[in-house]
This record gives sequence, C-alpha cells and structure tokens, in this order.
Amino acid sequence: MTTASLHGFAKARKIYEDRGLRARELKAEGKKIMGYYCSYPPLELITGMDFVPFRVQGSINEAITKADSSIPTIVCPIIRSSLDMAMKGKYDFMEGFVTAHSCDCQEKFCRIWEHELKLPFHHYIDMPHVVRENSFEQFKEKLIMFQKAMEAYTGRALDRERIQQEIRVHNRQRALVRKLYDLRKENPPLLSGAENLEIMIALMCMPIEEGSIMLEEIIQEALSRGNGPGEKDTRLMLWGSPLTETNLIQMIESLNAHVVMDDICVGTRHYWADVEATSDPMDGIVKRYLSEIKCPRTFRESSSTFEEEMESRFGYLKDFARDWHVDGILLQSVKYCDTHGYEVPALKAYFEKIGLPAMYLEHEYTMAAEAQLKNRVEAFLEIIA
Amino acid sequence: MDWYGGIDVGSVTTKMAISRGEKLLFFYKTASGSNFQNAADTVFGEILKLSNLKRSDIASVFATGCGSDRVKFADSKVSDLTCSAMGIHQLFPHAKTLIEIGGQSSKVIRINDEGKIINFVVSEKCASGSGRFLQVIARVLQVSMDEIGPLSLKSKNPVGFTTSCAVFGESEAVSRIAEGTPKEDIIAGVHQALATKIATLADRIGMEPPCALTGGGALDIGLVKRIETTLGIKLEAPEDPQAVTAFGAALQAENMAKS
Amino acid sequence: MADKEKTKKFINRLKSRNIVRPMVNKMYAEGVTAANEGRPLAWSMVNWWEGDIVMRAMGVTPVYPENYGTVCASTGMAQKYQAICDAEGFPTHLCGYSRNHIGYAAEMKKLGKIPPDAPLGGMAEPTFMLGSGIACDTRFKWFQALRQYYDVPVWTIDTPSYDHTEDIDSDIHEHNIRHKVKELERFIEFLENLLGKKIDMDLVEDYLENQEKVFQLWWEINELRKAKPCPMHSRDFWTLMVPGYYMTYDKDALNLYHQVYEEVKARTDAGIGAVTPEKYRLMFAELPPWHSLDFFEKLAERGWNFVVESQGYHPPEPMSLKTGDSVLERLTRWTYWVNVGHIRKAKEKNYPLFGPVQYYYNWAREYQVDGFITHSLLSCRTATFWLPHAANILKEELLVPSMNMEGDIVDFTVFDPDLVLKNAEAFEESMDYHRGERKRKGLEW
Amino acid sequence: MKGKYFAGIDIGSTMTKVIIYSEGIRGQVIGPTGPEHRHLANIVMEDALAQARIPFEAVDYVVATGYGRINVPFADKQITEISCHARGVLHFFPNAGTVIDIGGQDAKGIKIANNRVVDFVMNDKCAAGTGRFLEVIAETLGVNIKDMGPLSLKARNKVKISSICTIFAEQEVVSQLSEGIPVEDIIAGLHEAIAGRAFRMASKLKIEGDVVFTGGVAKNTGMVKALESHLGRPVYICREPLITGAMGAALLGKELVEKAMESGKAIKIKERKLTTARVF
Ligand SMILES: Nc1ncnc2c1ncn2[C@@H]1O[C@H](COP(=O)(O)OP(=O)(O)O)[C@@H](O)[C@H]1O
Ligand SMILES: Nc1ncnc2c1ncn2[C@@H]1O[C@H](COP(=O)(O)OP(=O)(O)O)[C@@H](O)[C@H]1O
Ligand code: SF4
Ligand code: SF4
Ligand code: SF4
Repeated sequence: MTTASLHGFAKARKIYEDRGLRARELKAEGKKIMGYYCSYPPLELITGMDFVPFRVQGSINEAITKADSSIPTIVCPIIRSSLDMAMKGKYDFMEGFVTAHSCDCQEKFCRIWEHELKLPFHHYIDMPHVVRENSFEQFKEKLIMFQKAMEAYTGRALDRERIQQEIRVHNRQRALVRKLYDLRKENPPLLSGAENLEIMIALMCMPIEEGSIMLEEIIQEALSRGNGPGEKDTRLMLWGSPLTETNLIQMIESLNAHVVMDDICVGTRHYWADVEATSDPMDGIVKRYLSEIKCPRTFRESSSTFEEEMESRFGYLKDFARDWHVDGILLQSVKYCDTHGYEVPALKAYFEKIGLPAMYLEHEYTMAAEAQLKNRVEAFLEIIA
Repeated sequence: MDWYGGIDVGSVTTKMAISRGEKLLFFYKTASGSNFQNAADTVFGEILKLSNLKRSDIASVFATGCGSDRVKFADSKVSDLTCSAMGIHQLFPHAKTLIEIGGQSSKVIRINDEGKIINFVVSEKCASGSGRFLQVIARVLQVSMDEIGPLSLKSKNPVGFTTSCAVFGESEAVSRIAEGTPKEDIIAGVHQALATKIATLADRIGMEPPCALTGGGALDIGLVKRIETTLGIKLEAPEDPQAVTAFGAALQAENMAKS
Repeated sequence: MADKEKTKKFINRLKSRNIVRPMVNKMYAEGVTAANEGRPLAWSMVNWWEGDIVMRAMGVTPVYPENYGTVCASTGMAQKYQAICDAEGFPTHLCGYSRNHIGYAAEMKKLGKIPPDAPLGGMAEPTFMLGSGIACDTRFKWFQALRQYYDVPVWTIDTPSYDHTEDIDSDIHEHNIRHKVKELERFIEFLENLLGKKIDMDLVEDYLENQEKVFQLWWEINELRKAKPCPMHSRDFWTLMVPGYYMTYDKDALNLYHQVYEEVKARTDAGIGAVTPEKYRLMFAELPPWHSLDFFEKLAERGWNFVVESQGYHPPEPMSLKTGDSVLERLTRWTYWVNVGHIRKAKEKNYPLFGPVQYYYNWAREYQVDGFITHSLLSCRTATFWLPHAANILKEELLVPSMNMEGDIVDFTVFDPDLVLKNAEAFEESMDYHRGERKRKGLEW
Repeated sequence: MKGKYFAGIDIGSTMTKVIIYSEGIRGQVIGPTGPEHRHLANIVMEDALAQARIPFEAVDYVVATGYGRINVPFADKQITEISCHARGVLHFFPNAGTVIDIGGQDAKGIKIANNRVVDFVMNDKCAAGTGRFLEVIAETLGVNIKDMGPLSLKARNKVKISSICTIFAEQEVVSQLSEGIPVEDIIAGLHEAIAGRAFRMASKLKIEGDVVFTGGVAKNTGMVKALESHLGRPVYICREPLITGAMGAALLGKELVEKAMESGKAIKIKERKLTTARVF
C-alpha cells in the first residue's frame, strides 16, 4: 500500500507505524534521503540541497542484538537502538547521515555509525556548548563546512535565495505545529497527547511541504470531529529525553490524565522557534539552532544569581504550564542520559518553588517495565489530585 | 600410570572425567548439592569403581569450576574457560565457537585450530542469563529437567516474559498457569528469553560457525532449538555435553605431565 | 581499599614516586589555606592545562573535584558522598566523580564547614567554578547543577570536539585554534572582572615555559617504557601523572620528573623491568579502579606488566609550535594537541587512520602490547564508549586480543577481582595464540 | 459518619488483606495471595464481613489497592498502594514523615508532609532486596519465615552475602551451611544486606520525621534492628504492619464519601455482589 491515498490523521498513523514507508517510496522515485539525528542538524540546509530529511530514531520494540558488539550497554539506549536498527539494515534507504554534537553520546556514536555503515555521505557538525559571540562565529563556520561538504558531494551549489526560501518553508511548518499544539489548550483537549506524538514522529519522516499539508488536514479534522479525547481530571506536561513510541503517553492517558504539553525534542523543542530573517540567512539559522532551541545540552552563562539563572533556564516551562493549564509535570528520561539527568534536581526545585507538582520517572527503554511505570504515574496522579 | 583425571565442580553438577592418550574414557557426574567437597569425593569414588581403576593408577587430577577450591585431592587448579576450549577441541577439532550454558552463567568462547582461546564473553551475574532460570521454572511447573526440552518443542505460542528476573519469572509463570496457559508455552518463553541473551553474547564476540554447545543447557533440546533459530545456525553438541570441561581439565593434567 | 590484606609485592615500584604524595597533599592544603586567607579558590574541571595556567597567573588556587573523586574512592569515603548525592535526587547512573563531589558539596553546605572527616583536609567553598567542554557533557552539567548549593559564578571554557581526521595543517585546525584562543580571552576577561585585576602575561609565559619542559620530560619517561622489559608499571604512571596533570606551572613538578627520568633511564639501561619476568605486556584503557589498585599485584604475579594506559592522562607529544604564536595560542595548541597529536603521528608513520581510537592503535604498535585490558565503567560513558570499538579494531588490525573487566572509578562493589583473575588465565591463552598469529602475519612483535 | 462502613482490600503479591472500618476496625483478615488464592479475593472479603457481622450491602464504599487492585471486580475505586500506605500509616502514627515499606515484590519509600504524600521511590526490577528474597532463603534454610527475626538476633558473626542475586544468594547460603556456619549468622547477614539496600533507596527521599516501617517484612524483628542501625534511629512499627495498605484504602474511601456528601455530589458505587476476581 502506498501513502498517496492517505490524508490527515490516517496518514500520520500509517507513517508512524512504518517510519521508512514514505522514505522508501520517495527513494524509488529517485529522491535522495538524508538521515539526521536529534534536533540540531539544520534542516533548512538539508532540504536546500534537495535531500529529504529523515529523522533516525530507535525503537523500543526491537531487541538490541547487533549494536552491543560496537558500543557498551551503559550508554543512552535510544542511541544503542538506533545504531542497532541501522546495522540491521532498517535504514538502508538513506544516502547520507548527519549528526551534530548535541550530546556526547551522539558525538561518539556517529563515528561508529560511519565505521560500521559507510554510507556515501556522512557528516558530523561540531557545535559549541556555550552561547557567546565567538560561539556563534564558530558554529557558523561549522555550518558552512557542512554546506560545503554537501555541495562537494552533490556538485550543486546552495545559494542565499534558496536558503531563504527553505527558511520560509520550515517556518511555515513550525507555525502549523504551534497551531496544532493550540488545540490542546482546550479542555478537554481536541487532540490526545499520543495522537500528537504520532503526528510529530510522522512529520519527521516525510518531506516538509507534504508534512505541512498533512498538518493542515489534521487540524481541520480535529476541529470538526466529534470524538476527541474526553474529560479527565489531570492535565500533564511531559519533559525530557525523546520518545520514539507513543506507549508511555498512551499509558498515562489510559489513566485519568491528558498529556497536553511537552518539552521533548520530538515535540516543542524541535518546532517551537522560528528562524529569524537575517541579511545573511545563515546568521538566522546559527542563532536559532545554537540559542533558540531550549535543550539542557546547552550551557548558558550563569554569572547572575542562581534564582535568576533558573528563571532564564526554565522560565519557558512556566509559561507553557500556564498557557496549557497544566496541573503537573512528569520529568522523564531514559537511563544513562547525562544531559537530562543532571537537570532533574534543579527542575524539581524550580517547580516546587512555583507550586507545580513534578515527578521524575527514569526508564530503561523497554516495554517490559510498563506495569511498574504505570503504578508510579498513578501514584503521582493521586499526589496531584 | 598414564591415566589422568579432570574434575569440574559446577554450581549444579560435579563432573569427573578420566583420560588416557588424550581420549575421554570415563565420565561420571553427580549433583553438586550443598557440599562441594562431598560431591567431589563422591564422583572420584564412583568413577574409580566405574573404570575399575585404583587411585594410584591416576597420575594426576586437575580441578576446575566454581568449587575447585574444595577439591582436596586435586594436584592443580585451572580455569574452566581454558578447560572447556581444550575439551571441545579434542572432541570437535573443527569447532570455532563454543557456547556453554551452565548453572551459573553462559559463556561464548572463540577457539582456534589448536584449541586455544581467541576470545570469550561471560554473561552478567544474574540468574536470568543462566540455566538456573530454567530449573526455577521447571520446579514451579512441576516438570523434570528431562521433560522440558521435548515439551517446549510442542509450543505454538511462546509466552513473552515481562520480567527479566528469574525470581519474578517464577511468579509470572505461576500466574500464567493459573490463567490456563499451557506449560509448553511458558517453557518455550523462557527458552526464548535465554536464547536471546545468548545470541547477544555470541554477537558481541563475533561468533563463527561451526559452533559447539556444551554444559547442562545442551541437554535441553528445547533450548538448543531456540538458540539455533535465533542465531540461524546449527549447533553441535557432544554426546555428553557436561563432560567437556572436566575432560579439558584431564587433558591439561596430561599435558602438564608430558611437558 | 577493598584489598587491605598484606600481600607480597610483585610490581617493582619506582622510588622517585614517593615524592608525589607530599605534592598532592600540598595541592589540597593550598586550596584550604587560600580560602582561609581570603584568596580566590576555584573548583575546576581538568581542562588540560589552559585554564590552570591562566588561573594560577591570576593568583587563583584551583582544586580539582575529579581528582578528589579518586582520593575519596581510594580512602573509602566516596560511598558516603555518593549516597548523599542520591538522596539529593540525582540519578544514580551519573558520573561517579560527580556524585562523590555533589554529595561532598551538599554535606559541606549542610554543616556550614568542611566536613571534619573529609580526606586530605577537604576542599573549601569556591569563589567560582570552572567547567570544561572537553571530554564529556558531565563536566559542565555537573557544575551547573552545583550552583544549587554554592551560588557562585560558573564559567565553562568550551572546546571544539575535534574532527577525527583533523590535521595540524588544515584550515579547520587553525580555525578551531582561533576559537579556542577567543575562549581563553573571554575567560581572562571573566577573571579580570571577577577579581578586579589585570592578568600578567609574562607570568603566564613563565608558567607555560615550565609546562613545556614538564611535558618534554614526562613524555620522554613514557617513551622509555617501550623498552622490553618495560621499566615502569601503570601503577607508577597513575601516581606520577598527578603533577603533570595539575601542577605543570610548578618548578617542583619539573624536579620530580627529572628524578623519575633518571631512575627509569637507569632501569632501562640495566634491563630491569617493573615486573619480572615480563611474560605479557598490556595496555590499559581507560580510567583505573582507584579503589582496588593493589589488584594489579595479583596480575603482576602472573607476569603481566602494564606498559601503557589512560590516554587522557598522558602529556602531549612534543610538537613544533608555529612561529609568531602568541602565548595564548601556544597554550591552547598544547591543549588541543592532546587530541589531534596522534593523528599526525599516524600519518607520519603511515599507519591507517582510525579516528577516535587512533591512540590505542598507535600505542599497541609502538609499545608492542600482547593484550588490551578494557575497564568498562558503570558511571562514565566517555571513558567506556570507545572500548568495544577499540577492541574490535585492535583485534582485526593488529591481532591484539582484549579482555574487559567491569567496574567503576568510584563504586567498588561492581568490581569482581576474583572473576577477573579467573578469566585472566583464559586470556593468557588468547594472548599466546595471537602472538603466534601476529608472527604468522608478519607483524613486528 | 455514624453507622457507615468502609472496606479496604489490599491484594499484594504475597498476601491479601481486608479491613472493614467504621469508627474503628470492625473486621480484619489477612490471607495468602498465592497463585491458587488470587481469585479468592471475594472469600477474604466474606471472612472480613463475617467478622464485622454485616452483609456486603451495608458497606458504603470499597477501595482496592496493591498489585492486584485492578482485579477486584467489586471495588468502587482503585488507589495505588503508595497513597494507601501513607494514609494508613498516618492513622496509626500522625507524626510519620517517612514510610519504608518492604513487601513481597518490591521495596518502597514514601515521604509525607502535611498529611500528604509528597514523594516516593521504589525498587522493583530485581527480587534481591524484597520479601521474596527472604522467603526463598527461608525455604532453603528450612526455617519458618516467622522465626527468621528471632533467630537472627542470636547471631554472633553475621556473614557477608556477596551475591546480589536471590538465586545465587540461595546457593551461597547452602554452601555456607555446609561449611558449618550457624543459621543465625547467615540470616543476620541477609538482613544486613536487604536493610542496606532499603536504607540507600529511602535515603533518596531525605529521611525526615518519624520513620515507620511497614509491609510483611516489618514483622521480622531482625530486619527492624538492621534497618534501625542503618538509620541510626528507631523505627515505628504498627502492631500489624501488613494492614496499613488496606487500612489506608478504607480510610481514603471514607474521605471520598465524606467529601462527596459535603459537596452534595453523588458518588458512584458498584453493585454489591462478591464476584470472583479475575486472575492476574
Ligand atoms: N537433563 C537435563 N535436561 C535439560 N537441561 C538440563 C539437564 N540437566 C541439566 N540441565 C541444565 O543445565 C544446567 C546446569 O548445567 P551444568 O553444566 O551442570 O552447570 P554447572 O557447571 O554450573 O554445574 C541446569 O541449570 C539446567 O538448565
Ligand atoms: N510473620 C512474618 N514474619 C516475618 N516476615 C513475614 C511474616 N509474614 C510475612 N512476612 C514477609 O512479608 C512478605 C510479604 O509482605 P507483604 O507486605 O504482604 O507483601 P505484598 O504486599 O507484596 O503481598 C513476605 O515475602 C515475607 O518475607
Ligand atoms: S536521550 Fe540523552 S543521551 Fe540520548 S541522545 Fe538524547 S541527550 Fe543524548
Ligand atoms: S569523563 Fe567520565 S569520569 Fe570524567 S567527568 Fe566525564 S563522566 Fe566523569
Ligand atoms: S534480577 Fe532476579 S535473577 Fe537477576 S540478579 Fe536480580 S534476583 Fe537475580
């Protein structure tokens, strides 16, 4: 079956269920697929070179069998799973793969990926950890390197106008995503958290403009359908490491709660910020990716007081919570993620200060633990009630 | 006086082999039970009876396995990994990989043309990666170890275990029985869980066929078949898969005497 | 720590290593004194010298919580501090050093003073904290998290994660150096604002000159270890690395390495090894089990000599600096060279390139090792990440086998010496086998 | 709320507990959960009703908790054991700040402030450190689980249990026995190991206020002592530490009904029929 006849929710569902489906179709049509990891490789440059970006993810349903011979088991399980799936040929439609230095695990795993898979094109984008004037310059230089590498590979040049045009295309999708998120400000929300995640994941596995059309269809459907998610007592926001499946949210929503907002990189982190129009479009891209994406991987200077620092690091979460009428925050992370792990006590303290209940849930990226996780979430909901 | 002994005191079974001219001539095993020393004395006594040999006929005895410290009569202690490799090489000179499933751990060993170890991995310290898991389940299902293999082969729908702990696996099995799940499906589920763990070990080390299987786990046809399908290769098990390590110890005793 | 019983010693330790102990004590005592006298004290991540020298020149005394982690691990205090860190709500899989230090900091905060039972007199409350972008995310997230207890400024000197084929002549290398120089300039600005005084660049240069001499000597010492038998065991390396890591500005460090050099040279000339007989030459990756170092005696008993180890602790290879470089450029080139030096080395020697695991490859050949011992750590992803990959490469390319031992830098309960010893015997067989294979394939050793 | 009856039923992995409450405990039954008993929740309930001398129809509200809570068809509401334990503990010890609960399948810590749960931790993946661990070993040692505590108090040199795995620890214990090490020293060593784990886990909550130890394992005096020595302070134990969960369930049911009555809202209850529970 092809995706051509599918629209809206149904299309998102189909692609969510078979992530490579659209990519394989496109490849058969002669398009080039560029895999990327995380939310940091600038998609504007990738689509500008006529690649279809495809977000590589792990799968909680696949037992890891191959990757353990190349990377240890005490690292991020999502990364282990991603490499494992690649080694088993699940991503064989990709022509290239690009990663950025979002976290150390990514910096390291991409080199192993390169060694093990040897795709025709491979690029790693070095990225500063801090946000200072000279880091912007540094990052810009690295993005230009990335652009040049793609140009050398394809033999085609990417000009300013094209980048500007791509920025508009991506910003349009970002605006649509924000509109989609608005649907969950309602009570009851017009969209479940699980549906939302399904759509986000599907979006990252298909061409941008096609995704925007799908988003428009979905927004229409959601506004007109009568059978959205019903009333529930608690509205939760989810923070943390990426989710590659909807199972966690589904489990939460099988209880008396909605997930109405998120701060994860297959959600708001990926889509929230626009690229500003700048005379050199690369400057806008540099700024967005280095400083506008709110992810704990970035160190923001902290010569102010700790209180002020917390506000500048986490203030946006307070705004999210207010606008989406959130009753509690679920901080979740896969085990072995340092980036998110160090953040937990400070976040808990911050939410305590602003009077929002928060709980930390650490999981091992396996379906097997669901019953225990559910018990914890239930207890948390009782604490909120 | 050119008889040599090897004794392998395992967590579950104590085995003894007698060799001569690098051939496995006699083998005897008994449950290790709670007293390794007694078990060792018993196998030694029994194997002498079996072979019609006197103690003084045995030039030397090498001990191996987790209880080797307790073997008073041993002339030397050797590593069980080395013994297993040596033993299997003598029996199956063509084997390049050895999978050993014992009571306390599972091991995968890569061996060269001379029976020397090229590389090895051992499962982590959790009963869910060893043959003990099967014993625990067999006990709650009230089937004997001899029965579980054939039973497992009958299964059409192996149960997927939601826990990775052997102890909780036990209670999970109990619930399944109460639900009316057939025993064979439960056993096949445990076999599959173990086979997956072993496949990961094998992969980590870069397994190469032909591959031999030893240890008590090799007696379990259900487990053998699951590992075979998971790895996609045929496994060869010697007639007495538990004898291999003890035989390897005897071979080492022979070698030592010769050198 | 786990191993207190008096065992016979099989490693022939260097006499000159005894000079180090008082130096380490001095380092910690200085920190406490500085704080007592109201002079600036920094809690600093290992920054591969660039920040250290700048801080010293500004009159700041740095103390190093990572090193304190090893101290607490070897004195047995780490367990207590880690438990406190867990109680503070930090996940248990985080870096053992950081858990130790966060626990320590929380305890100090609670008591309002240095905990009386703190090893080596403890670390006093800092004026600021210096994080680093080198090596792992932990090393800036950790200090960021610590602001919860000590609301002092945190600065992070960032570093490019070097390109794994980066050559010293390439544009990107020069670009990265320029970026790093800017990072240092910004750090100096930060210090000048914080401390209200100007930096004395002549002093920086003096320190740098001392450092360059330290590097040279310390590097030569390690070169001597290529001799067969190897005259200096990893245990001595781990003791001796402290001054070369934390005190390169100091004349005492230079004196130390002079004496060590003499001793090692004398041994080499006389053909004396650190382990006799030297049956196997081993390479150790990466961070050692600080709590159970005596364990290496048991391996030495079997004739295992550890001849090279812990890349991150080694001094950079000598390099020819660019003429016309400013002091800061020189400084930063050294720091950066630690990462990229081995790539240049491989190119010079016509070795194949293996990116992130190049140094293991180079060393395995140069030190002619028989085996590669990987120490996979429960709590440090950075030092563990490359181990399986490196082991695969060494085995495929150089026919050097490896054995993994599970453990941790701080938590000794995950380390099982008996199991390692049991497997050691089997590993010897593997090493013997590969020796033959290497010969057959025409490798040098 | 005179004359009103509230039932709490706690189906644990090992034990099923029922409380009938009406201005005091009117019925209290503890029965094994065991595989064959799992669908007998209704029978335990019947026993409790008989004790209270009321028909099931007289019960105003039934709350189920524990691992098997979803499998109680006649319960009006399910609440997690975390909330129920905390509520039950507060009933007996109003000053409780921290609860350490070690049951058959898991160990947990609950932190209470202002009469509410504010945080909790639990460990559950591995049987090491749970009541199940003790049961397995008791069986191996041929000692009744009830005697473990008193026996361990006689220990002179508690042994060190090196294996963290229940199954391997069992083997370790067997070989220690065969070496002639006294049973009490072995048991004391086990208690030490489990108490250490529980203490480290509970420390995550920053232990404050009175510490109450609940769950079946709290019946074991040896464990109580071992835990106290880790905590460096006494712990409080209910006369019947098994029932705090069921007690809390009954009380939470009572509060729900009271609240509904205050606000004039109707409260949904199930038909009062003691159907057999589905197994789980
Ligand atoms: N007759 C049998 N049929 C099937 N499996 C068996 C049989 N005997 C032993 N096993 C399996 O072998 C395991 C013990 O293997 P063994 O090699 O004796 O261990 P060890 O060397 O640790 O004593 C048991 O845990 C069980 O799973
Ligand atoms: N009388 C007793 N003495 C000592 N320990 C006991 C006693 N009764 C039960 N236990 C312990 O309590 C555990 C069961 O505790 P419980 O809180 O009922 O668990 P669950 O809620 O999972 O059923 C058993 O595993 C056993 O270790
Ligand atoms: S979950 Fe954490 S460790 Fe994994 S890729 Fe994301 S930031 Fe990195
Ligand atoms: S490299 Fe490892 S030990 Fe060092 S700070 Fe990072 S995580 Fe900790
Ligand atoms: S999970 Fe179970 S089988 Fe594994 S170590 Fe723990 S108790 Fe043992």
